Amino acid sequence: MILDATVITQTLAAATPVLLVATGAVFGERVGVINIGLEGLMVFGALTAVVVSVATGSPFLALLAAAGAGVLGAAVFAAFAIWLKRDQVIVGTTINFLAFGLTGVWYRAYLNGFGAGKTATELPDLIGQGAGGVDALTLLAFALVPAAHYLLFRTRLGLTIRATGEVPEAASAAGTQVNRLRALVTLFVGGLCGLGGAALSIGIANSFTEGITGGRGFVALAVVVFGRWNPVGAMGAALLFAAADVLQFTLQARNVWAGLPYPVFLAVPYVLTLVALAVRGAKGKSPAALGTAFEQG
Amino acid sequence: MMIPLITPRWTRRELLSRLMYGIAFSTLTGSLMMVTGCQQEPAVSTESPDSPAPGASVETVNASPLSARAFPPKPEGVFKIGLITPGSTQSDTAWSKQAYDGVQKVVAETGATMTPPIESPAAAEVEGALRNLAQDGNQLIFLHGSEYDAAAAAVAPSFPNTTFVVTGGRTEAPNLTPIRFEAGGATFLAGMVAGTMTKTGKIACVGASEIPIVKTSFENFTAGAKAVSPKVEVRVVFTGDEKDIAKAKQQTEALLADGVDVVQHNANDAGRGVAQAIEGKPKTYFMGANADQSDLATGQNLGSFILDVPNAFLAVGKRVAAGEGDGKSVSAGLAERAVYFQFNPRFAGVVPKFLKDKLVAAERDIIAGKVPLKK
Amino acid sequence: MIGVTAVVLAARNITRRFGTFTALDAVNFAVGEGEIVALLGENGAGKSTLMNVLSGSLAPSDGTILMDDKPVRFASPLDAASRGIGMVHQHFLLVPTLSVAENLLLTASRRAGGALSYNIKGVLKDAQILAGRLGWTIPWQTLTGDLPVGTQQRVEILQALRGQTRVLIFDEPTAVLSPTETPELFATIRRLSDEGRGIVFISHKLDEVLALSHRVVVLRRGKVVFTGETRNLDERILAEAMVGADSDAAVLLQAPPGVTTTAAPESAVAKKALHVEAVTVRVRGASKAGETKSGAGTAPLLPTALDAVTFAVEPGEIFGIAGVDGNGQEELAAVLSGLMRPASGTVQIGGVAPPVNAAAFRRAGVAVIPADRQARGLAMPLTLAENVALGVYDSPEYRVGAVLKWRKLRERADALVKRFDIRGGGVNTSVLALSGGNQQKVVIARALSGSPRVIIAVNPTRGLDVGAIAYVHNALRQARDNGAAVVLISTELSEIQSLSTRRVAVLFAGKIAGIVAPDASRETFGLLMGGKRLKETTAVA
Amino acid sequence: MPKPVRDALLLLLCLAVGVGLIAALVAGAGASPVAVAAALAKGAFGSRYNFGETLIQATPLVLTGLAVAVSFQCRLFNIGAEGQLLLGAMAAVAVGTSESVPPNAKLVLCLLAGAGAGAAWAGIAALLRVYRGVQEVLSTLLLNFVAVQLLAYAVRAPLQEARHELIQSDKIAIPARLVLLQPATLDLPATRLHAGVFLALLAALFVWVFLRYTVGGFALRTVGAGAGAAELAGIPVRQTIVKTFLLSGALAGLAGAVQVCGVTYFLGDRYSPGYGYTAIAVALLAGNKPGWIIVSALFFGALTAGSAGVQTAGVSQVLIQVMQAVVLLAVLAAGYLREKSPTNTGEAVAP
Repeated sequence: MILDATVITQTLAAATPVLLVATGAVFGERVGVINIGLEGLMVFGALTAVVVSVATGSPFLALLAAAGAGVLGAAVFAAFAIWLKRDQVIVGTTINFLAFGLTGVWYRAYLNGFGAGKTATELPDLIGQGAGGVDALTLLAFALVPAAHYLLFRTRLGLTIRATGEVPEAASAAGTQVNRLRALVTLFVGGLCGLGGAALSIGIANSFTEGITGGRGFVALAVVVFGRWNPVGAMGAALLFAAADVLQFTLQARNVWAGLPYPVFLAVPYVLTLVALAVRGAKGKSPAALGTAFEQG
Repeated sequence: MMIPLITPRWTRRELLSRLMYGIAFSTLTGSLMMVTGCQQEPAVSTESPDSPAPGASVETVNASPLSARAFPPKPEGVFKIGLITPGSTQSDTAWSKQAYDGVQKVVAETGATMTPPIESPAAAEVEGALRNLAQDGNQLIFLHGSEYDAAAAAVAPSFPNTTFVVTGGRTEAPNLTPIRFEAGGATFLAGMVAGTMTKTGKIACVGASEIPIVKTSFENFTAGAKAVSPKVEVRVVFTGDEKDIAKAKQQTEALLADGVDVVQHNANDAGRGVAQAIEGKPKTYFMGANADQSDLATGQNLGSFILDVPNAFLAVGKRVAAGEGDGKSVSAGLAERAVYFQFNPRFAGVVPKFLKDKLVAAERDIIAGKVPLKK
Repeated sequence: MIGVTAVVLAARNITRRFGTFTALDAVNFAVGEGEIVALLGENGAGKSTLMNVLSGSLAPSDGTILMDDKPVRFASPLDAASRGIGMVHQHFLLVPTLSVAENLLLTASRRAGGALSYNIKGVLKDAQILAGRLGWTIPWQTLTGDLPVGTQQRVEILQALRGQTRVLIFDEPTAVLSPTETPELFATIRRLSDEGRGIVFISHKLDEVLALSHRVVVLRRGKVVFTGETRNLDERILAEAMVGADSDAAVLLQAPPGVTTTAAPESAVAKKALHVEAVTVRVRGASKAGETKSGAGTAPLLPTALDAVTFAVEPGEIFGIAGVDGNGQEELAAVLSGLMRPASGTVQIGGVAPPVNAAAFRRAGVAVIPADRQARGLAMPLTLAENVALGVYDSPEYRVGAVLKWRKLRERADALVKRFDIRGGGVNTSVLALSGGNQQKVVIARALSGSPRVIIAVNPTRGLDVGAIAYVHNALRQARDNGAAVVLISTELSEIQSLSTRRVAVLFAGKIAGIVAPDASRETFGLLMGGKRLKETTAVA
Repeated sequence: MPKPVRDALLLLLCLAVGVGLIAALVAGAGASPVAVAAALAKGAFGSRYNFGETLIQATPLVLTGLAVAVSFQCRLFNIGAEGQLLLGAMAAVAVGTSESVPPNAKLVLCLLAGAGAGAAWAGIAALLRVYRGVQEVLSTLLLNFVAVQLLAYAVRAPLQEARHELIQSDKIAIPARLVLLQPATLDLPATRLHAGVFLALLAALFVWVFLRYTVGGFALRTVGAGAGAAELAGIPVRQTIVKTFLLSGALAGLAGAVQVCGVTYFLGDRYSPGYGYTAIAVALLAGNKPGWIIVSALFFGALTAGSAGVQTAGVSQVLIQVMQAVVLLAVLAAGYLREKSPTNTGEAVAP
C-alpha cells in the first residue's frame, strides 16, 4: 500500500518549507515583487534557527530568530530592488550569492568556535511522534493558508495588495504608499522564508549543512506560478510537489522500479513542475506590474 | 519584467571597447608568451593507467626534462602537510572530518604543520589547487577520495619530492601512494549484525551519491546479512545529495514505514538525517559509517563500521616523514585493524553475546580469506 | 457665478516647476458650489498639472490652495479626497482584474474600517444609492476590465464621489466616449452640479465647453490667459484665447484648408496607391494583435473589430478616418501596417497585395506613424541612428550580407536630423533623452524619409505642443504634395477636418458609417460617430 | 568632469565601500584582511602558473558571461547558463569518447556538439516562453536542476567509464583535446592553460561584431529595447527570442565543451562550481558588453583562482561568494547613483 498515515504526514512535512515560502511569495508577487532570492533567505533562516536553538535550547526562540534573519535579508533586497529600483531578478540573484556566502563563512566560524559538538533542540511534534508526527511549523504553514486566503481576498489590505501588483497607479491614487507597502510585504515574505529555512533545519533535519535548502526556494517560485498566485492553489502545488518527492522516496524504499538510476527519481519533481507549467501555460496571468519599479508621483 | 538593462551608448562604447580590446590583447599576448613550446600533451602522461580511453594507446609517455625537475626548492626543516577533501572537514562528522583528524594525528606525532584544508573543489579546480599546495612546499598531500586519482596522477610527476596519498586511488607511482581501504570486511560484519537484529526481516542501506566505495560497502553489507539470515530483504536507496539532511530523513522514514527496522547509512553529512528518522522510533536501529557515530541516535545505535583513516594516514605520514615513501599502495583492511566493526560502547543492552561471538569468528574467517568479498 | 455662490476650492498664485521648466506660472483659479468651470487649453498648456496640484497628486512649487477661504495643504490624493476633492481620470485608475465592488472598496474612505475589515456591503450600499439617483445600472460583481468604456467611466465617477465630495474634477472625460455617451455624461455632470458640487471640466473641445460650463478658464503655456462667463462666449473667442491669435494652429482652426488644396489629377485615380477591400477582423484576432499590453480602457466591445471595411486612397490625397477611440482604429492601423492578418479581405498597395508582415508592407512603400510613440514607434533605449535605421536596415543598400553599413546608416541619420530639424542630441544620442516632440520627429523622419507611397498616420499629434503639432501637419501636407497617399486615423476631429483633402470616413463599431467631405458640419460627424445612420441595421452590443 | 570618467569613479567608490565591508567581515571572522588580500592576489597572479589558473577560470566565465549578456540584451533573463553548460559538457564527452567519430574531426565535433546541446537545452525554455508564456526565469532555473540530475545519471549509466567503477566518464580521446599552451623556458612549471582561452576571446569578438554590426544582432537589441517598435519594423519578435535563446545556450554549452576538451577531459558529478551563476555577475559587472565581459571574467576568474589561497590564509573559500555578491551590490548601487546624477535628470518635463 502506497498511501498510509506516514506517507501523509511525510508529505505534509516535506511540503512545509516550500509552502511557508510559497505562501509568502504569493503575497510578494501579488504586490508586484518577484524575488529570486527566496532560496538565500531560507538559508539565512535555517542557520540562524540552529545557532539560536543551540544557544538557548528553545526552538521557539529559534523560530523567532530565523524569521528575523529572513526579514533582515529581505531588507537588503528591498533596499536595492524597491528603494534603489534596481532590477528585481538581478537583486534576487545577488541575495542568493550573499546568503550562501555569508552563511558559509558564519557556519564555519561558528563550528570552529563555540558551536562545535553541540546539538540543536528540535522543534517538538505537537501531534504524534517521529515520522507520523506533525510539528508546530507544519501546523502553522497549513493554518496560514486559509488565513492568507482570507487576508488576500476578504480584507481591504489584501485588496490593496492585489491592486498594487496590477495597477500600482490606481493603488497609489487610492492612498497607498506603493513602495512602502511593497517593502513591508517583502519583509513579511522574508520572515516566512526564514521560517521555511527553520522548518528544514530544526523542523526536519535538526542540523545545518550548506546546501540544506536543496533548491526548495526556487521550487516555491514555481509553486506560486503553478498555484496561480493564490494561497490555496499554492498549497495544492506544494503538496503535489512534496507528494512527488515522497513518492520518490517510497518507490525507492519499496524497491519498485528498482534498476532505474536514482537521478531519474530526483529529477521527477522538477520535470513535473516544468510539464505542469507547460501544460497550464502562464500567459497573461501573472500580476500585471510584476517585477516593475514604481515611481511615486 | 520590462526593466531597461544597461543601454548601449555609441560614443562611450566606442571609446571603452577600444580600451577593452587593449586589455584583451594584452591578455592574449600574455598567454602567447607562455605558449612558445606548444605541445599536444603535457610533458608527462596524465593518464591513470586503468582508465583506457579510446586512443590511449597512441599516448606517448614523454619523459621530458620537465618531469624530472624539482620545483620549487623546498624549504628545509618545516614539514608541511596539505589535504583535499570532498566535504567540509567541520560539519561532515564522518568522511572528511576523519581525514582532518588523520592529518592532525600525523602533525602531533611528527611535528609537521598542516596547511588549512581545501574543501570540496569542483572538478576543474582540483588540479590547480593540488599544484598550488605542492608549489607552496607541502611535502605530503592527502587527497581524500578516489575522484582525485586522475588529478594526483597528472600532478605527481612534476613534483617528485612531494608525496601524494590518494584514499581509494588506483594509480601507483614513486611519489603517489594509494590507500586502499578494504572496508568490505567491516561492512560484511555490519550486515551480519543487521541481519541478526532485524525482527521484520527488512533492513536497508541509505547512501547519498552512488559512488563505488559506497556501492561496494552496501554489497558486502548485503552479503553479510544474507550470510546469517538468507531470507532477509535488503533495500538499497540513494538520496543524491549528501548535504540535504531533510531528504535523507524523509527517505529513511519511508523505509521505516515499509517495515524496515535496521538502517545502515553511508551518506556522509546526510547520515544525520537517517539517525534522526530512527531516533525515538521504538525497536528500530541505526548503524553508523566510517567513524564511530555512537553519538547519533545513541539509544538505538547498534554500532558503526569504521575506517580508521587517522591510523592509516599516520602510518603513511610517518613513513614519508622518515623518507621511506615507496609509492606502493597501502592496503588497509580487517587484518591491519584499519577497518573494523565497533559496537556502540554507550549502549550495550541489546546485542546478544552469541552475536558477538559469531562476529569474532567471522572476522577470523575473513582475514583468512575464507569469505569472498566484493572489492 | 463667482460672488453668487460661495467659493469652495481656489488656487492662488500657484506655480509648479519641473526642473527648469515652468508648467504653471502664478495661476489663479476658483470653483464655487454648484458651479461648472471649464478649464480649456491645448495639450501641454498645464491643465493636467493644475488639476494634479488641486487634487493632491503634485505639490505646488509656490502659491496656496484655499478651501472655504482657508489655506490647505494636500499631503496626497487621498488627503485631498478626504477633504472633498474627487478626480475622474482620463486614463481610468481602475484595476481591470478587480470587480466593480472591489474597485470601489479600494478607494473608499478609510473611515469605513481598518486594514483587516472588508466593508464591501457598506460601500456597495452607498454606491447603489448614488447610482440609483443618477439612473445607472451597474453590474457590481463584474470585473471592471470586462465592462464597456462608458460603464468604466461611471465606476470611476462613483469612485470619485465619496459622500461628502464637494468638488469633482473631470480630466478630458469625453475623449474616450462616443458622441451618444457624451450627452449622458453631461446630464450626470449637471445633476451633480445641481446637488451643489463644484465641477471642474477639463477639455480642449470648444463645443463641449460651451455646452456644459458656467464659466471658462483658458490656460496657455502655464498661464491663465482668459476667464469669462460662458454665456458671453463663442468658439472664435475661445479658440483665439486657447492657441493665441498669431500661432499656426489658430490659422488652421480659422481656415481649414480642406478641399481648397490641390487634389490629385483624376487620371491618377486609376492607379490607387492603397486599396482596402472588405477587410474584416474578429475580436479574437484582435487580442493577438501585438505584444503591447492593452490598458483598462480597451476592453473588447464588439464581436467584430472591423466589418467589411472598403476604401481606396489616391496618390496626393489625405484620407481622414474619424471616430471615437475603440471603434476599430487600432485594428485598422494594424492591418494597414502589415501587423495583423484580417479574417477576410485584402489590402493592396499599388495594385499588389504584399504578404502580411510589417517588413513586406514597408518594402511595398507603406510608412507608419504609429499611435503609441513610446511602445510602437521607437525602441527607446537605442540611439537616434539606430531608430531611424529600423526603417531601412534590411535594404541591400545598407548592408553587405548580414553586416550592416553603420557608417552609411549614420550619415543618413545625420542628414535626417538636419532635414527634420531634430533637436536635443546627435545621431548617437539615445532617444530616451529627447523631448516628446523631437521623439515624434524621429518617428516621422523614419516614416517619410524614403518617399513612401502610402503613409498611415495614427493620432500623429497626440500629446504634442502647439509648435510640434503644426510641424507634424506640415510634414504630412508636404508628403501629400509629393504624391503620397496618406491615411490619417485620428480622434481629433479638428485635425481630420483641417488636413483631409477630399474625403473623411467615419468608423463606428468597426464599419465605415459614412464618407463625407471634410467641411461637413460637426452635427453630421457627431451623428456618424454615434452610429446614427446605421442604427436600424446594427445591433450595438 | 566627462561622463565616462564620472561613471567610472562612481563605480570605484561603490566598490571601495564594498571592499571595506568585506575587510570588516574578514576581520570579524578573525583573520587579517591584508593577509587575505595578499593570499588572494598571490593565488591569482603570484606566478605564471597561477596566472594561468586565473585564465583557465576566466575562460568558461567569458563564455557563460557572453551567454547571459546576449540574452539580457534581448531583455530575456536566461539564468540557466549553468544547466546549458552541463549539457554542453555531456555532449562533448559523448562525442569525445565515441569511437565512431573520425579523430581529426573530433575536437571540432566536440565543440559543436557542446554548443548544440546547450542551445537545445535553452531552446526548451525558448519554446516554453514563446508558445506557453512561461517566464524564462522560472523555466531556466528548473532546467538547471534537471540538468544536474541528468549529469548524475549520465556519469552513472550511458557515459560512465568503461570499467563501470568510478562515477565519472572516460577521458576523451587525445585528438579531441584542446592544445595546451606551455612555456618554453625550462625553469618554469607547466601551466594548464589551453587554447580554449583563444576560443573565448574569439567568441567575445564574434558576439561584439554580431551585436554591433549585423542585422541579426540589431534585431536582437531592438527586440530588447522595444518589442513593439521591433514588430512594426518587421522584425519577427518571437523568432528573434528563440534565436537569442539558442545563441545564448550555444555559448554556455560551448563553455562546458571547452572545460571538457581543455581542462578536465572527463565528466564527474558536481561538474561545474557554478560558472553559470557567476556568469550573471560577470555580465552585470560588464554592463552586458562583450568587451567588458573579458575584463569582468578575468576579475571573477582571479577571485576563483585565488580562493584556494584565501583558504590557506585562514578564511573559508565561501568568502568568494560574499565577494561576488558585494561586487554585484556595488555595481547596482553605482548604477543607481549614475541615474540619479544631475545631468541625467535635467530633462524632466511636465506630465
